Amino acid sequence: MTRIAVVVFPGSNCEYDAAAAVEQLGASAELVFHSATSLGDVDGVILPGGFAHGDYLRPGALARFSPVMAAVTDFAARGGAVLGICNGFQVLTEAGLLPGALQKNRGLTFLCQPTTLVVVSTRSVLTRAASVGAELVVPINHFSGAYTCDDATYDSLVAHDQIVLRYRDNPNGSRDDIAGVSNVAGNVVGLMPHPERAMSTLLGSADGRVLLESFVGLGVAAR
Amino acid sequence: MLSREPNPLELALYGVMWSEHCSYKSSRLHLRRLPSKAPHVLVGPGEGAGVIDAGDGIGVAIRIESHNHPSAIEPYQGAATGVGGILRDVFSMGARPLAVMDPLFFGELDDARNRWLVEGVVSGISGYGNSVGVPTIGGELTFDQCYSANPLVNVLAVGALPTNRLALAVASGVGNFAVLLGSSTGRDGIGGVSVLASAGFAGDDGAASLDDAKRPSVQVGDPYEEKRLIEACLELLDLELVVGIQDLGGAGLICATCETAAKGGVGMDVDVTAVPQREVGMAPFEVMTSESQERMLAIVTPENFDAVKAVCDKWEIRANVVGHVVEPTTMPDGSTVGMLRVRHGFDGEVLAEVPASSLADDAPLYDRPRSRPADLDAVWADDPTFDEPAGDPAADLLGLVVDPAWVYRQYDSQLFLNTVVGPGRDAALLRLAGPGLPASQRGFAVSTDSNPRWCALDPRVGTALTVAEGVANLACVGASAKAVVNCLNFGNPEHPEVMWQLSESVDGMAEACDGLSLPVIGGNVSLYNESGGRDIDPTPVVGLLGVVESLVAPPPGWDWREGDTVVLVGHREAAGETPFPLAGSRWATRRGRRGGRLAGFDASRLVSTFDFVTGEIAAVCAGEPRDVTAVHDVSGGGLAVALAEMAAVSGLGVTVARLAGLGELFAEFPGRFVLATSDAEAFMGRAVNAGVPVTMLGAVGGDSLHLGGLVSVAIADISRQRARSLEEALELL
Amino acid sequence: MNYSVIVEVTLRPGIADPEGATIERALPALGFTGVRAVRAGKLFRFDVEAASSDEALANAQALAERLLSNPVIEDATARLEGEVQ
Amino acid sequence: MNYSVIVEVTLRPGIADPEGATIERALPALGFTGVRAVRAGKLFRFDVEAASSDEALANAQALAERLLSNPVIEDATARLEGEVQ
Ligand SMILES: Nc1ncnc2c1ncn2[C@@H]1O[C@H](COP(=O)(O)OP(=O)(O)O)[C@@H](O)[C@H]1O
Ligand SMILES: [Mg+2]
Repeated sequence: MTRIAVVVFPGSNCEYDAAAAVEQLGASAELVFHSATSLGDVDGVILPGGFAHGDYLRPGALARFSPVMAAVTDFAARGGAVLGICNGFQVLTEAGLLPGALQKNRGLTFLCQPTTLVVVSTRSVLTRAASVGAELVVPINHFSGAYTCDDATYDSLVAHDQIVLRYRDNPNGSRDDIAGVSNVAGNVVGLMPHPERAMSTLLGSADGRVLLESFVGLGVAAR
Repeated sequence: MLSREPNPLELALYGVMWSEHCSYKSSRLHLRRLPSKAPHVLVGPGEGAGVIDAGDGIGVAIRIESHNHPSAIEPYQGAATGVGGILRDVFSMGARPLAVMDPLFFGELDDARNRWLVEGVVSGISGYGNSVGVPTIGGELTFDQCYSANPLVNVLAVGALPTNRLALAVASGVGNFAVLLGSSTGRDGIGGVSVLASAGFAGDDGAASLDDAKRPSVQVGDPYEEKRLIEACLELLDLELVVGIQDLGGAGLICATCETAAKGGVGMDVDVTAVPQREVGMAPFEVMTSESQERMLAIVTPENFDAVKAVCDKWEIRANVVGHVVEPTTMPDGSTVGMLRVRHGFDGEVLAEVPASSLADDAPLYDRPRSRPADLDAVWADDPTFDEPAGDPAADLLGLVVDPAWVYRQYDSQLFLNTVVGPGRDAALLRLAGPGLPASQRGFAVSTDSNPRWCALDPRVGTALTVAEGVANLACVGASAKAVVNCLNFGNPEHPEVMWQLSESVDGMAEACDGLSLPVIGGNVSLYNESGGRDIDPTPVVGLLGVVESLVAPPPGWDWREGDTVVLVGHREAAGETPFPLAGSRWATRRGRRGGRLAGFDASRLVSTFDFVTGEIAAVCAGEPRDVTAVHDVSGGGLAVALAEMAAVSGLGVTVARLAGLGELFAEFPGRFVLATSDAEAFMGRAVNAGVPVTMLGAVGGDSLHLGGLVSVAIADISRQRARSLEEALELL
Repeated sequence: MNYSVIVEVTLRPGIADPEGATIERALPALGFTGVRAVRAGKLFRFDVEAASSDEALANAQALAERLLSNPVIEDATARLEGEVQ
Repeated sequence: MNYSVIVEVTLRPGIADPEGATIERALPALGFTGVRAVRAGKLFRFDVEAASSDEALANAQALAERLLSNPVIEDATARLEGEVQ
């Protein structure tokens, strides 16, 4: 059975949701507290949404210094599948595991609403099972979700096919409508929308399934 | 009470504990008339939160509170700390907070200060609620001149617990420790409750001087601390490491210690020097009454203290022994009294010594004079139902459609994967699930409602109708109402008219709750709400909690489909009878007409309609095949607005052939529902069988709304107006 | 004339500063010792057109107090950085 | 010795500043004219224990760059305010 570690920083709040989504897909999920120095024997890691360390200073700025992040960095370097959702994406950029930064939304308000995502690349652990051009309805839930980077970084993102998902209607002022990016190898992915909130029609959408199915299934096999 | 003169510290402690805010001295007499019993009530009024048995071994805790006065001065922090406070009430019962709601009331938006208040309050709720990790799933948004400079910021929280984790705020066991958990104590909100919530906003002497006087009372919230405090407290309760637990709210440590001691019938020694202090040189009075946020008091046996400390260390929460539970003192007459002693060091000087119960329970009880407003008959006589000209109903309709999405988009409404129906509909509906709860297929629904326009005309009937409106909202998501909480926002209780309003309102709530078989399991009273020297309109806010027994499919929404038949369940205006009353409607208020008489409250008529609609929708939730495709209750703005909202959401119009007149379009009183069905004959049959009035309104189709020759308007216009009106008024577009 | 102005907004003494306190608590784990009393605030930089530096400063101070801060919990001070073209 | 330090964090040139832009847009309605190029940043004030003022400043600058700012989008500068007791 695929084993996924879900990292819990103090102030994380989507850890149970991420774990439930993973378990719904037949994988097992283990909560790993931020003070841990090892992830254990797992096939993938999720940094869930929330407000690690209260988002004080900047989202992710304090969390990236947590002891567990050394293990995450190491796991990523060995090609392990790492997914940062929302606050987890912010942590990954602060930690330098993904390029760019996330700034406050264009309208300077928090936004919780459904968005339509367009799959841009399937060269990532999150999108392998999806098809390019597919539209997925997945909610966002963030204040600092506007993806930002300098021109050189942007050119390199495009050159290496690292833009994974775009918004169809840009809600937050993200550069080039970017909703999610990967590292060059495609094993580390961050996105602002919450696929774990789009796992069943009872809650409004099941379009997040294809993303998390990629992550717990194919992504790991490809390692 | 003391057989001697109290010293200055003792006097000051009484002053705070016996303030209006802490002791309910003006309202207690009246609140007793509310029914509070039912077999499923596990905890009624008086504890941190009321709790009902929702089935499957799960209790649901609910509580509502106001944070009006702090929000008027610092809207962001005032609202934020309101959320923090209400959450502590809920998790102090052992419940994991699962949802927040925020009924909000502001002055008109043509005033820049009111716009500033709206933006500040909404971002405060968003900033705290999202970060603390509890979804905000609904609320209310009302604008009226009477709230200018005195906004009402009420916050409701719901939590759930395995019924065997129920915790109570009681100190027992001589030798046990009182452990202060959470933030250090600063000079935040010293005397806040007495200064802020027990005095009005004078108005004329200018906002600036008033702000100056109240400056020290502002508290700053720390949602990150609260998040860790929630996790730590729930873990302590799961591990059965605490005897009792209480939040620190109004009047801070003094309130928490004397209340837990009084409930346990014990004494308590409190050492002010043991309280971690954020500022230097704090006086004992300041330490005891500070309202620094994010603190809890746990009663712990000495053997368990190390284990408590370990849990708190994990969550990086302070835990300090600040009190000892002691034997009650034997008095000269042989009776025993639990004494609260404030000391400088546990073995040091006694700074204050008073019976705990006298502080907690013996506050004076006022029966303040009441009088029916002298102008009420004149107000009633000025009824728009009979003489207000029709004008342009289509333009009126467009003026009445507002989507508060700008507000609720700023709130995380989905956390915990429970939200089946979020903000923007009639009631919120959530799965009854959460970390640590037994598995269940049930759902719970919550609605908050208020109608100051009705209550200004008739606080008794207005309040009764408000309760009914809440039940109607729950029916739209298939939930049966189980319990009521209320927040009574009124003006200055020293004005006899205000006390009359309060008393009438309580009677109306009691009548409605009796008639609809609902217990009131908690409440809060906010008095001295005045704007420019004028009392606010009576604003009782009613929170309704309901349960759906089987939630496997989402209930129908507002969106109907091409070819559906639109039906009205509930009464139509009969030809030749008195027209539906427009008094107190949003339509009349927009025209500056604030007089007239309301429709009466008729419980028996309502019950059958509510039961029928609830049953229809609950069947959909349970996954049974049904022909009902959409549902919405008729509320603010009347039938015209209900139809317009459904048309806007669907992008499809409807043509209603006959309507009696303006009353049928815009009158507001609960007990009417618009439904859409794909099988009109079957639906009508079921309604007739249930003995519920029902009529067909028309067929879905086209891109306009045509209402009985009175209104003809394009859906695109309705949608644009709905989407824009709030942001336009806030000058954000 | 155009003047460049800086406005500093800080929490008033005695007002709790959760952000500053959280940063301070995190520092030892990052290897920073001997840092205390961390307070977080806001900074604004802008250009003001005015007839004199005094007028520019007065305008900036008014702006700082009316829009950029809430005097109930924050202090705001404007200072001139220099002239700009 | 204890030194009081101020760290200013500002967005790097070329990085969009929605907060500054929003403030600038709101100004005319509030009667402030002639204000331009508004940029929003952050300010931190803290005390550093160090053997000398140079050491204090160096420590503060390191803290500013490693933690208080994100070099991808922000610049940070520390300056000494004075000695404290
Ligand atoms: N302040 C608010 N916060 C969150 N949601 C709100 C707020 N105000 C209104 N809403 C949501 O908007 C919808 C419409 O509110 P309202 O018109 O009061 O409903 P109703 O007439 O059915 O009682 C509801 O779902 C409500 O929860
Ligand atoms: Mg409704």
